[in-house]
Amino acid sequence: MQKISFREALNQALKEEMARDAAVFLMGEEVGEYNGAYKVSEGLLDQFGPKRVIDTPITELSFAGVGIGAAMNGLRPVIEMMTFNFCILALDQIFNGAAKMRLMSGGQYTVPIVFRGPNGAAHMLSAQHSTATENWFVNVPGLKVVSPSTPNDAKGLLKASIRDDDPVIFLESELMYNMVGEVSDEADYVLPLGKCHIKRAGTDVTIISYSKGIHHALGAAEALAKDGISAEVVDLRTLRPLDMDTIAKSVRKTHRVVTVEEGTPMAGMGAELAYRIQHALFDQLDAPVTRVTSLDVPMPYAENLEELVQPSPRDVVAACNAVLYRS
Amino acid sequence: MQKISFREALNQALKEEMARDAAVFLMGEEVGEYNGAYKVSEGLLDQFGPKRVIDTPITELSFAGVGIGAAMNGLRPVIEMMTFNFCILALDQIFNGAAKMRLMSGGQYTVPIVFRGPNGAAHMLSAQHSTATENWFVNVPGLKVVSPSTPNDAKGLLKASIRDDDPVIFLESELMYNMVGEVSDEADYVLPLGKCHIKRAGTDVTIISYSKGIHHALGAAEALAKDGISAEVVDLRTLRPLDMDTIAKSVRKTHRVVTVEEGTPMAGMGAELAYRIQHALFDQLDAPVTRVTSLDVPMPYAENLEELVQPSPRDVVAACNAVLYRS
Amino acid sequence: MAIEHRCDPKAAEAFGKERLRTALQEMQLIRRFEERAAREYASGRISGFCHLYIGQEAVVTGALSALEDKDHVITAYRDHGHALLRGCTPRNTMAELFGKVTGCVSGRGGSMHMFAADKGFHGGHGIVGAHIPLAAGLAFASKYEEREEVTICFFGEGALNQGAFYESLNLASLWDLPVVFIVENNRYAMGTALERASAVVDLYKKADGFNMPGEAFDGMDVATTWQTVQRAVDRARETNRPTFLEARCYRFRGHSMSDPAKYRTKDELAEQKQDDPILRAVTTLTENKWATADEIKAWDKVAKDAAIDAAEFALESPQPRLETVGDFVYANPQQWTPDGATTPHRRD
Amino acid sequence: MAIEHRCDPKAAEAFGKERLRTALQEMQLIRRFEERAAREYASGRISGFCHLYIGQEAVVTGALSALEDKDHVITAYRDHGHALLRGCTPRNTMAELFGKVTGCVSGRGGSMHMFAADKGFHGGHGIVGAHIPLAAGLAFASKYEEREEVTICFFGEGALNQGAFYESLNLASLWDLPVVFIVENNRYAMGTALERASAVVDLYKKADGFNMPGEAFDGMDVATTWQTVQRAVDRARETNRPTFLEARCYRFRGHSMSDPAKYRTKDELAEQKQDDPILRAVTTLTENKWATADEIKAWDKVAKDAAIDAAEFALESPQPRLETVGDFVYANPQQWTPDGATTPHRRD
Ligand SMILES: Cc1ncc(C[n+]2csc(CCOP(=O)(O)OP(=O)(O)O)c2C)c(N)n1
Ligand SMILES: Cc1ncc(C[n+]2csc(CCOP(=O)(O)OP(=O)(O)O)c2C)c(N)n1
Ligand SMILES: [Mg+2]
Ligand SMILES: [Mg+2]
Repeated sequence: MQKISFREALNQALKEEMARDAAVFLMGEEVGEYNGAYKVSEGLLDQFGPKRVIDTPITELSFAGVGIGAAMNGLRPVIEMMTFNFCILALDQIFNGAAKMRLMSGGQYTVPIVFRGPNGAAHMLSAQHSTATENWFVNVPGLKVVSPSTPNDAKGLLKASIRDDDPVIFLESELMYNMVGEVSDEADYVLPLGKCHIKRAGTDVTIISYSKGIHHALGAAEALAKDGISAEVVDLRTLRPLDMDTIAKSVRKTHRVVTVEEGTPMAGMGAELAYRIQHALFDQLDAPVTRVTSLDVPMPYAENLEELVQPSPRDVVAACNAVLYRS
Repeated sequence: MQKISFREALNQALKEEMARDAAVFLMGEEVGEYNGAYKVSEGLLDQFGPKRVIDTPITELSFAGVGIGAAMNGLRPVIEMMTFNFCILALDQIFNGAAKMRLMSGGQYTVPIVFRGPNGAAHMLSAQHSTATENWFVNVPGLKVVSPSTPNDAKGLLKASIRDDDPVIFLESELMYNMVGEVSDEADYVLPLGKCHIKRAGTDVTIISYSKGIHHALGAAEALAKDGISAEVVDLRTLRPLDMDTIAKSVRKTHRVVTVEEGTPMAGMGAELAYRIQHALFDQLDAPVTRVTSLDVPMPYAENLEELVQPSPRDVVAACNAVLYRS
Repeated sequence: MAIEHRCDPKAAEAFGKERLRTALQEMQLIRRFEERAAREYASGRISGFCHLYIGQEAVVTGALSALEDKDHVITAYRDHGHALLRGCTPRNTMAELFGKVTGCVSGRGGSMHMFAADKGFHGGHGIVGAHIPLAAGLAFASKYEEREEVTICFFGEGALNQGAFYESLNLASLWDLPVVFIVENNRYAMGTALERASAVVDLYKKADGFNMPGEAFDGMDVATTWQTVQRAVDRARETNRPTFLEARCYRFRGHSMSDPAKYRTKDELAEQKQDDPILRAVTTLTENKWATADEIKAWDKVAKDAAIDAAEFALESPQPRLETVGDFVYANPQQWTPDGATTPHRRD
Repeated sequence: MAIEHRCDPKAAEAFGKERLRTALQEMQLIRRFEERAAREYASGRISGFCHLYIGQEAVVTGALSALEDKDHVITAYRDHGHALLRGCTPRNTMAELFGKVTGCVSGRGGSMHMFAADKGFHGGHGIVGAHIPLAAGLAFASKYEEREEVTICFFGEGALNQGAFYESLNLASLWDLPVVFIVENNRYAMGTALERASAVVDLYKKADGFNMPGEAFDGMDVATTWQTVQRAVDRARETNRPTFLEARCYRFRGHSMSDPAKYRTKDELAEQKQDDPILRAVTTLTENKWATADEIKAWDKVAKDAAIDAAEFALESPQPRLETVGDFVYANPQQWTPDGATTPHRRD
């Protein structure tokens, strides 16, 4: 196993897929000569040249559309959003274009395109640069939504996303780019979309999360273990479609669920998980599904408020204690 | 009580608020000389002149922004989205501008602006013109989201929305504009935001909905009554913030909940209601909260598929039977 | 009153007898097809939004004459003409309007979303301006794969108020994309006259701001349209340089079937109808003795018959089967489940 | 090497002694304030994105000299200079950078979101191009209420690739809005040189496409800036007609504190630094005997002291109290509850 950073894992995935398939190209702001605002695309311009690593002007709506049009005409674009905050300008292209093209055309197109980049808060970037955007996308049929929590998953899932024939929203995290982890050495390491991963087995409570939240969950599980509580941590990996089978199996074992997400609460992933779990497994639940989310505010700049707003392992522990009726 | 259409009720609300406050103006595509794509603004140009009833080019992002800038500088704009499908182009202005301006500026602004227009499907308008958009907005702190189900509520809630000092998303329905109903004759009829309304009292099951869905709910309640089942119908009226007190009171009585919404299911209003109810009232529930939504597909054109995709009273009856464990 | 308008003689000469004969037949087909569609709409067999192209036929007919089979075409929701000339048949276009499974997009799109991807016709799009970036993307892929294809992107003058238009012109010019942008300036966007929506009315001048050739032309003249577009297509094919063209035209019907079009005078409409693109082609063909009156009549009959046949076909065709509702959501239909919804999944 | 650059003599003459003296002091304040901010950033007391304005001071200084108190200003995230000259103080600006409750927006916005609404300074916005429509809206309200106020909207040349820019120019021109759009063309958008992002490099020419006057000027010269902007402001005030101005300028630092700026050569930077707007004002003041070297030095000291004082103030100020986290979400703070979230609502 190689030990590499999240950033390098993504970089490897891009390199391997671009080497494998000439139809794959990378487009976005500063992806080329600057080697990426967060250096995910480091070295790609050198290796693949300006035809396949394309610096764009600041014009998210139209370069997203260029990607979709190119995907309709035979290519497999990877579109980097410098951060997903800016993707809001391109939502029409993604919702009304990428997600609906196949249906509207009676199946004449596949739209194999990946939109990727960092999602959610970093550090003190304030309201307009800290949005966790997954809830914009999960409501939209026609899209798939992926959000890895480790370098290994980042590599395997990004490769799978690029090969997938549907539009995929691939959400990374600026704060995690430097995170180092073991990554498979397999020559062609691809993880399936649409499958959860049990990060840690447990029997007393199921903590469901993805991306950054997994690390809060694991931190909480560690703390709870010291207290004799055995938490199972389920990593969604793919938010849409949801792998309810794996989730149900875990809930049948623990009968208690805490969800962890970085977004604001209303009608988010935690709500969806709660709906599905209480609906499918009503008699299995010994406590209400309880979500840990950001507070319901635009992100403030001040460091203490920013920290307060976001979920922490401590919040997850508290929520687990709540569903375990421990005080 | 006057008997007027939903369209006329909205028109009265606009007229009365514009007459009351010179800072209120209406802006949007075809609102003036054409009297509104759906005639909601009929007669307003004649009455108030082109200074206050402003036809815009097809430029949703920027006229939304003009409205927000005007609200920051002392006015109270009402921005008509010809349909809310097109509002997707303006989401950056609404999410990053209107919703965050107050917080980002440390409270220096209020942003009293209403975005209003028809939401959701009409008849055979296919994928790009049939989106129920409420789930885009409810996740966003800083916004309020209102969606009336009757002419009376439309009038009282639109007047309240225009007077509210925060940005309000006001969702109407093309299919309901012709619906006639009794509307208060009060000289200044204003309904409070943030309060549910019990449309029909009942004891066996609570059906929660809003807008068009209320009529499916009432239809279902009628049908269930014939079967001896007493359904309570709760009209949210305001989707954000949610009036959980009224909802909780109803659930404590019936112990069973069905939600009805026009949007696609994932991470939508039904999910949020389910989360909140199971979390706050876990021991009160005798059955899982069950949602009725559109099917998880972009809207197809064909009449039979379009009908299939959308919720119907029959679906609501089925869901009620399910939570009542009747087959 | 005698018909005064004809095709520009030089353009007609260059276009030539055969192409002009074909062009007239194409325009007749579009006209008769849409007249039929209007009747079917009135009788309730077609629903939703339905935007007729009547009056503007010369634009698509002339422009597409400049293309090769391998090229690409994309447009907005006023797309029946574009569909009929680029890979859809009268039958499957009409069936689509009827929402039938035999429609060109299997009843999924309706009037606004016709497609014939394998013939290079990429829709049929409903959000004003939103398909312009897609056009740049189609051209991007053609260039990337060195296929020497050209993309023509049509849109209404209302779309020039959307940012998507400007962003796309910049990218097309900056990156040398082989695309021809054609604004069909029919002077109205729904009820809004051009001058009430745009700070400039000579729209072609906007090309300057993107270092791109821009030109306006008489879009009621099929020969002139062809000639102007051909130059732009050749430029794109030879040099990958994009062009922005303004087709000055007029729609004879309301914005959509539900628009009474009160925003313009009867006189304006009557005057414009003198300039019918079909009459102009007929005049030139007749004057040049390139076609006889009988031939022209016979073609018109063919067009009418095709429209009648299409409507019969559409009427008899079945709706999509309910159980196919999830078929085109994902590439692999197995990946679609209604599981999020607990709406009972009704079936046939 | 002797300093070769000075203000344009005619512009300086028109600007006059008093205003140029004030302008230099303003530029010194911005410069010294930001140098201090850079040091505080390096020491970890400031975090997040922090975009310095160093090198561009003449643009905001000259432009704002053309305004009256009742007028309005709005800009992007590179906003320290704009804040300092339009209602924020060194203290509350620095405190904002430190994320303190004494900041100009109570610690909620940071570097990118400075505001002084009561002084007509409307931010401080982070999404490239997105505040341009807001500027049109500010101007719309001024005109609606017949207040004869003018709005100046600043943005970087990167914003010209966003649709929002074009849409706003159209509306401003179509509706006669009293707004002056100033692109601060510092030749780079992050690491992207203008010519790699834009199909035209003479940006002011884009005004033509909207029937609006457009003009480029030397944005390193505070007097020329004032003179050019004053003309536009007068036009807006007198006729409500908007103007699009291109300020040609340069930033001496990286895009933000974390940018090593490898995309430009050292030579280019060194050459540009010869053209420092502060040096140019100093030269003109000295040559015209409008200020003595001692005076200039003393002003500089005042600026430095203000920056030091601001940093001390910021350091000593408290953070916002945790229980105020929901204060500015809704107009009525009572309407905010953390109820959606079950995240325990931690308090001080
Ligand atoms: C973004 C968006 N806004 C509004 C509409 C509603 N709408 C449909 S067509 C139309 C007018 C478009 O006019 P134009 O571009 O001139 O095309 P034409 O109809 O004349 O062919 C409008 C406003 C839409 N479909 N998309
Ligand atoms: C919509 C959007 N896309 C991308 C970014 C990231 N970003 C921040 S500043 C910037 C460069 C802007 O350059 P320019 O407009 O020239 O202004 P300057 O920084 O030179 O003052 C970019 C790409 C953003 N903030 N918003
Ligand atoms: Mg038009
Ligand atoms: Mg710049």
